Amino acid sequence: MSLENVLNNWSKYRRGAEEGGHHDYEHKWAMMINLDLCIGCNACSTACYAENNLAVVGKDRFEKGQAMHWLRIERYWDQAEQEFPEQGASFLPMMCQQCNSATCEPVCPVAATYHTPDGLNAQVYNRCIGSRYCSNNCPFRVRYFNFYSYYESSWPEPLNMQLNPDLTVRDKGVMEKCTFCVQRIRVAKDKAKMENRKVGDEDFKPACVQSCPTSAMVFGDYLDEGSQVRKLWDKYQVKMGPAKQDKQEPDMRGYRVFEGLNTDPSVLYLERVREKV
Amino acid sequence: MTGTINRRSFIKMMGWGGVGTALGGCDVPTTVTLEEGKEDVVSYLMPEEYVIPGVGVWYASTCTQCAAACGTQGRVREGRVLKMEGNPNSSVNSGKLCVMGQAGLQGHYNPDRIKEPMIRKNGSLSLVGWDQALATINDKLNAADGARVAWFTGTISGHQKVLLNALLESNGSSKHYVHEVVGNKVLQAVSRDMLGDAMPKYRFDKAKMILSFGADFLGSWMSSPVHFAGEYAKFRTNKPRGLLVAIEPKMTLTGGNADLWIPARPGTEAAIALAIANELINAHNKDAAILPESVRNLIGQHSAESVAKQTAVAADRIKRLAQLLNERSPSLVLAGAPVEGQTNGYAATAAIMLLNHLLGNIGQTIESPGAFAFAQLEATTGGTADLIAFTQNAKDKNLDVAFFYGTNPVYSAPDALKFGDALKNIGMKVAISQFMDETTAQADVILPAASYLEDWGTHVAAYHSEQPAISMQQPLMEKLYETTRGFGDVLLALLQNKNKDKYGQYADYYAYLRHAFSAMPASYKENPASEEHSWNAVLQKGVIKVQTTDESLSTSIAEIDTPTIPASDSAYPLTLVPSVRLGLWDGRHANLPWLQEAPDQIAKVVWDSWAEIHPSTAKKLGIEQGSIIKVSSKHGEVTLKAVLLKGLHPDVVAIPMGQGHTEYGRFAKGLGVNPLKILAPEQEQKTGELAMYATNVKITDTGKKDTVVKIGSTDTQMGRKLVGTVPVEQVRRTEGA
Amino acid sequence: MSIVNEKDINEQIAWAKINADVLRSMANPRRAYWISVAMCLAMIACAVTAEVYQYTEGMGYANLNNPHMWDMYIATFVFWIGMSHSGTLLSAILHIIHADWRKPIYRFAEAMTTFSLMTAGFFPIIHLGRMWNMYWVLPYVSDRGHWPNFRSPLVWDAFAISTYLSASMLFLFVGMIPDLAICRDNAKGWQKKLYSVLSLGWTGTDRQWRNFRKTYMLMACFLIPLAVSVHSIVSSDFAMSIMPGWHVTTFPPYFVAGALYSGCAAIITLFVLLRYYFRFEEYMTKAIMEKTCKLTFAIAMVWTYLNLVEFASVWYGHDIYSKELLIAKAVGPYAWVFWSMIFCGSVLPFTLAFQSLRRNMPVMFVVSLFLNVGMFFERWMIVAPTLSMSHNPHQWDIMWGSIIEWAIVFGSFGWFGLLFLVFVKVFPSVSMYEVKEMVYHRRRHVVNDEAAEKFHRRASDSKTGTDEPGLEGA
Amino acid sequence: MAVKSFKKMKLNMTAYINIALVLLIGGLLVPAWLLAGDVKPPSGDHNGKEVPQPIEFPHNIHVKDNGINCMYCHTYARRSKVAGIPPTSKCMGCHKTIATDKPRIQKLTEYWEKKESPQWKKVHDVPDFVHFTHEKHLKKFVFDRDFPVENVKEVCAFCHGELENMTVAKKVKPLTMGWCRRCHEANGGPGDCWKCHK
Amino acid sequence: MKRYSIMALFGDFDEAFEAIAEIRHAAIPGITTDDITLKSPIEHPEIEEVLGERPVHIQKFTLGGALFGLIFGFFFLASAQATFLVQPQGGKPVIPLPSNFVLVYEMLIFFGVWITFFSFLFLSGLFRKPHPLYSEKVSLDQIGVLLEVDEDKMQPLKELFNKHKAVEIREGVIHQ
Repeated sequence: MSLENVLNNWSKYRRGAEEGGHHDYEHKWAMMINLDLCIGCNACSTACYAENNLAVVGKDRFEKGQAMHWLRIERYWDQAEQEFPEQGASFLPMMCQQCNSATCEPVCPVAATYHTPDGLNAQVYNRCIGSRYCSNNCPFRVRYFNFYSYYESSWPEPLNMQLNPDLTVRDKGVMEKCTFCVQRIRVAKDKAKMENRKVGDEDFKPACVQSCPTSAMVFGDYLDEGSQVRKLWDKYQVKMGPAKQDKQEPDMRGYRVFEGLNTDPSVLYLERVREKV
Repeated sequence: MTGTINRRSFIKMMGWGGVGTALGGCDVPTTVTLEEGKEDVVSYLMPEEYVIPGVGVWYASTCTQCAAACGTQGRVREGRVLKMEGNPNSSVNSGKLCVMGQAGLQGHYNPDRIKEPMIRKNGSLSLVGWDQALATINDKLNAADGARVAWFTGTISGHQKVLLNALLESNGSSKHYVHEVVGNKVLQAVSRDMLGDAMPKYRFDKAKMILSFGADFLGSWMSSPVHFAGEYAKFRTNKPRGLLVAIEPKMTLTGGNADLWIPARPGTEAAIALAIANELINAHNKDAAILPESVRNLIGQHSAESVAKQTAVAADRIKRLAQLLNERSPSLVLAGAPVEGQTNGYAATAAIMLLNHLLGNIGQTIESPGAFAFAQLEATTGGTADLIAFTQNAKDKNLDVAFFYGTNPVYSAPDALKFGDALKNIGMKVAISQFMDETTAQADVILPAASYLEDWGTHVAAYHSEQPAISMQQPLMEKLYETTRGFGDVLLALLQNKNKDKYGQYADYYAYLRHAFSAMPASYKENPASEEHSWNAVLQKGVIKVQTTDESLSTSIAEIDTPTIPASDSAYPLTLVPSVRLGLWDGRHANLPWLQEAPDQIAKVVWDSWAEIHPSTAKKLGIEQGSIIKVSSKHGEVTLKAVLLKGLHPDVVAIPMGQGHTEYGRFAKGLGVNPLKILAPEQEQKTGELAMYATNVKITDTGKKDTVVKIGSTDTQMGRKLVGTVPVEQVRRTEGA
Repeated sequence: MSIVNEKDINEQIAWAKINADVLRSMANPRRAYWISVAMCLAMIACAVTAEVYQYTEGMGYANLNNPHMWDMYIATFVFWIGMSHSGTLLSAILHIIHADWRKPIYRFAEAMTTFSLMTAGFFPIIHLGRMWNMYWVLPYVSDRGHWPNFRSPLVWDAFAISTYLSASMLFLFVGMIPDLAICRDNAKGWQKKLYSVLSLGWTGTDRQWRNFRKTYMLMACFLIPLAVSVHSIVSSDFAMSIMPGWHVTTFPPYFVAGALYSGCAAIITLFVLLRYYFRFEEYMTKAIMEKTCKLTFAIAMVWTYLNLVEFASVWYGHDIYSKELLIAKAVGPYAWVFWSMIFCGSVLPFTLAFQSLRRNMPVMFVVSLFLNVGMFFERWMIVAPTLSMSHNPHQWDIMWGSIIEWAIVFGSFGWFGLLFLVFVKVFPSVSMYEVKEMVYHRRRHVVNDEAAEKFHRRASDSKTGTDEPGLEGA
Repeated sequence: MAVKSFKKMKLNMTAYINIALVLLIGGLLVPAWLLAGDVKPPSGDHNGKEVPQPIEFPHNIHVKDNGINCMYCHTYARRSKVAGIPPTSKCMGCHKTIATDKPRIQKLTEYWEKKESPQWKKVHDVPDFVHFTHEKHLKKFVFDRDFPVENVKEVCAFCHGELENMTVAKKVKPLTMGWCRRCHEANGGPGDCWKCHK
Repeated sequence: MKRYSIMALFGDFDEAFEAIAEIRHAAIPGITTDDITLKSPIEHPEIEEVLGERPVHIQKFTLGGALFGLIFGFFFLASAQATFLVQPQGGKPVIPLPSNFVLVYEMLIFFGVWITFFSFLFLSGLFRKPHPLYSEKVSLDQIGVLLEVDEDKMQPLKELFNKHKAVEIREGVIHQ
């Protein structure tokens, strides 16, 4: 048994990240966010709260920087020097980038965060011992730690009736983060499996993607040539895997945040477009 | 979903560990396996085919978190509704949903809901049964002169409106006041007069350029945020990509997404618009013939240069805007709250809307929605004029009975109106409400309303999207509290008291709706043969698409009296902008934790209210980020934190609405301040709306300081590429945008 | 001049006296002793209270937040680990190179190693969110087919620290066996029983001595690479990450140097204390103090050098994040910590270069304390600023430890103190048999040298003798 | 709270002993692959305790004597993650007429008349952070390998024991992670943590 | 014939040295230095000049232990990593050598040290109950020379010891 296991694992996971560690995966969930369409309205963020049982921490703890928003919208002013931000604000929906060579994975002492055959950064809550190393090693700072037990404070009766039974309510001492709504993926895959087919674009969307009023977010399976997200990645000539992108049209929009750090994120952002008047 | 009996049995269907299933005992050592015989599991009594435990089912319904009437669908599992999403069938929001819609769940499951009817007996509220409560009301109604009975509601539409009108009629009363703080009544008035339709259809998807004078269509404008966000997406993804210019006192969400954002002091917009018109006529020889003489003269008085002096908006910039508008036709010029909220708001709005005529946008990007087939169901949109009128009536002791539903005037009325005192003159105040908000707290009879996720109903969007429709509302789960009732049921009960013979036949509002639906023309039924089938079909779709007879807009431009720029007051040098947060809205959502914790889109502050000040102004006053300041008008003052924000006109101080509740449950109570309280009771001359942007204030520093609770430590990206920005030319080259 | 060639120890000292003095130090504790024990217990009490509160309420009360997932606890952990290294330095390295002046002072240094490790071990556990699951870090056979993630530096820590702890404990114990035999021979009652067990029936036969010598040497040989590896592994907790200011190639040597540095400083502190408390003037002589100080000074310079190397490599490197962080360290909110670290770590040691100061015990005591404060700052400067100002500026944040954290850190010193206090009363804090050896060998040298000295003296006398008249004549 | 924490530590004592054992065995030169790999399958029987149910439902009569298929009552098993307790209406479907004189049935009828459902006690339960679906297991073990559906009880018995010989259900399999895992390894089930942990 | 055990205590190591040297040069027939056990408060490597080479075996055990740590360590880690139910690395090698080097290094030292310690316990003749002639002086400042001899050798030995200024001579009978 174990020997077989060795051989399987070896043949399956031999390939390194630089040659696209994800090639052997069943799926490679990926996202595309068009920052030109993102109006920063928070719909995605709140949808995430509703879907993923995110705790509301309250004013004091928010002040201490202990908020639990998996998907936060970062707002920047581009023109620091001008008196008025005449180009408006820049909004950046920042959630876990599900890096292929994630920096959070190797450092977890108990392998509570690891890479699934779907190419996701899994976070197994009940395995986590709360060393918080993963979060320290995350350049995007998108991992959130349960510093307290929120169940009573955040969901007083009967608010707790809203909790989504498809995923746990994390208790204190556990690290958590965006999972691309893995519970939805799970349901969709089960359904597809029962119908003996592969999961397609239309089967499900993560809560944020579903709710986005301007449809700025696109989600899908990168390995599925036909999927919308794959087409977009190809259109913007960004490949998953290689450290160095070779775009035929270098001016093409489309970049990944902190690409230089070579963590190979699965979220493609399209630059925000502004017209000089 | 057949009949109400099964609905009733929903509660019995709950189970499968109920709520417990969600709590993953992550705290206990994970070596545990659950011990047997600890958890209860309740089997169904009489299951329905479509209900499978462990499998979520989506039911269509309608969102009533604001007046937009977005179609929603809620995920129901084991008899609990868990998640709200947009209903793809609804052309209002086409499957999307905003923050407020998402958070509707927390209103439904809110721990601070009123569970039972209450009656105020010598000062203190006491729980009573429905029968007694209704009896008390009916006695009063029967006794009272119908003309002295008033209904005070928020925007209302659909069969609730029908029933309400019937009720008023049966009372012989015409006193129905519709109050919304966030509304565009002035713009509607202008459109009605100019175009012959209060709410024309704005075709963003056709427009090549949008010039918005404070019209925050991504936020509060026409209170249909999701719809316009979708339109905005079309507008941006057009080829060529649409150009958005926003001229407003405080950067709204729309301004934040504009290509060019120009700060303007409230009240100066009209002048700018006229200057642009002037340019269009003189520099780009647009045909001014369509305009009446006086208007042409008026435009003539506003040359770019002169206006530039008055408004500090550079002349060449005005010229440039005119040029762009000329180039990019068809375009769209919109006016919003800051323009309307002036004493001469009507004129100002008219001056702006007139640009659309000049640019020939009418019929191009501004179309007639057509006549709605069921006029009686159409929405009655609310404004602030009714608030003032009601207050006046109450002051004059013209009211014996007043019903309050879906609005919270005690909170939203400025102190100067003395609304509280006025209320005292009303013999009996009946509040139909889910929560103990400020108004309800003053009521004599309190009827606990069912949440919109527990209730039946029909709604019609005030602003008609491409496909006008009746949006169906159905319960997504069994009532949390058996003793609450839907608004429709209450109306029906009151009606049955008035004329039994007509309304006695309906067991409840649901029955009434079924009847109403069966009365609809056959064309609205999927299968005219089977009533049941078509009804279920409608419920499944969630919307009834309504045919409209298309009409064209008139382009009659009346006189426009000169929009004067308000004189600045040396004692009160700043203008107060009571801004709307997409989230807390006018304060009705302050009790939803998700929305409290969702940062303001621009200032990124949470859980609090604050005053936005431009750094230059703050410098003058020696104010820093987080210093506690006193913002005082002639009619009151509020004390709150200062937040320095560049997206602001220097002569303006912006305070977001929504906080400062004295009641309204644990999450809202005693948090922040309410800017509406210090508004001056100025009225727009023509429409009588409250001039909300015409209040002058001054700032005094208390010397205290506190940390501003917000996300985001830096305002700039520190030269690190988090959000990349590219010029449109580059995109044109690469993507042909 | 006479000072210069002062002896490390007076070789005429009688062996019986050595026994007597050291055994005296173990006997009847004085009032000062009990007071200090009470103080230590009080400090521990603070820590326990704080920890219980944090355990039940949640880590949040340690002022931790999204950017700052680590802070005081880890800094203190590194601090204590570092403290532990000097013992090895003195007992192992100096043993191998036959620097016999180590002999009177290495015992308490080695004890310090063990105890500071025992203190350090607490901190990774305290800082865990769910400490009741901490055993998951260790590789054990489980029904679930689970293993720790062997690629995580934290797991390396677990391995390294347990190895180091057990090894240094053994080393301490083995080195103590002959002394324990002495204790046994001089003890009565229950103590005799205790020491009979501990001394494992040591009777000083030539066979025992032979094996003993070999064992001790072998262990020393193991301990040196171990000590180096342990702290470079601790450094890799940071160096293995991609965070600016952590992802530094020179961290392993830098940490080791820092460790030896703080350790030596601690030795000086305890040196002074023991010398004063137990009247060990004859064994812990100023000459030995001087040597220790010189050693410390040398290490301080190494540490300074590595600091400069790091700064330079960051400054001239292309990693913009690290560079901005470095600037922020020097001028940002943490600047005062940074500069006091530089002062305590690189400027203050120059006091060790002056003989007069070196020989002044109170001064050395104070200086050594400041050196350690500097080293604590160093650890704080490693942990906190990086998290405060890492890649994503949106999440930047400044933080200082909370009262809870300070209480626990404070208590850790109490714990260390308690262990040490118990040690000095139960075990000989000066190695008797080795001091005897030292004395023995030096006496032999003196005997052999006497003839030579006589000769020299005669020569110089004759020289002066011849010169004098000439001078008078002039 | 202190008590709570103490409880936790105590619960882990077994694990500490476990660690000690490992270090010992490791020292005693047991081949490492033996440690890591072939763990013996568990003695499947977990001696669960009798759970008092509102109505002590006799599985044996229904399954063995009357040969009713498991999925006739637990009808959701092949459509959902949960197998489902049969709705009261289903019970009454037969028991309106059958065995109406039996005290249990009368009890049931009372419930039915009160329009209430009995508050059954859960017997087979997994921790809340575990995602287990009946439908997929049935698919794999029954439908995909064309296992005769009428014998489905044999498949159910994998995890639920032979209910045909019990009255009230009793937990006879440990349902621990290791127990699940070994079966997954043996039958090529997914080994991905997130397949089962939510 | 009776056997005695005799121990002479010397105040000075050189005296003891001389005494043993004399015995080594067969001053008394039938007594060789192999019978001698030297007891000293400190270590006297130089005694081997007269006492003769006496081997030490600990280092061999140490080597063994270290090697065991090395090999067992690596195989333990490797097999654990290879048979991990889920491979948590996402495209990186199943058995990552760099980290294993570190861990194996630690385990090498771990086992090395412990084996050394145990071998010391077993090889250096500890855990014996003290010899009847044992004197506390030995742990203080005197050198003891211990032999077991036949009755007839006693007299010459005592003389020899006294010649070398033995501070004290203890003797005891071993019954047979």
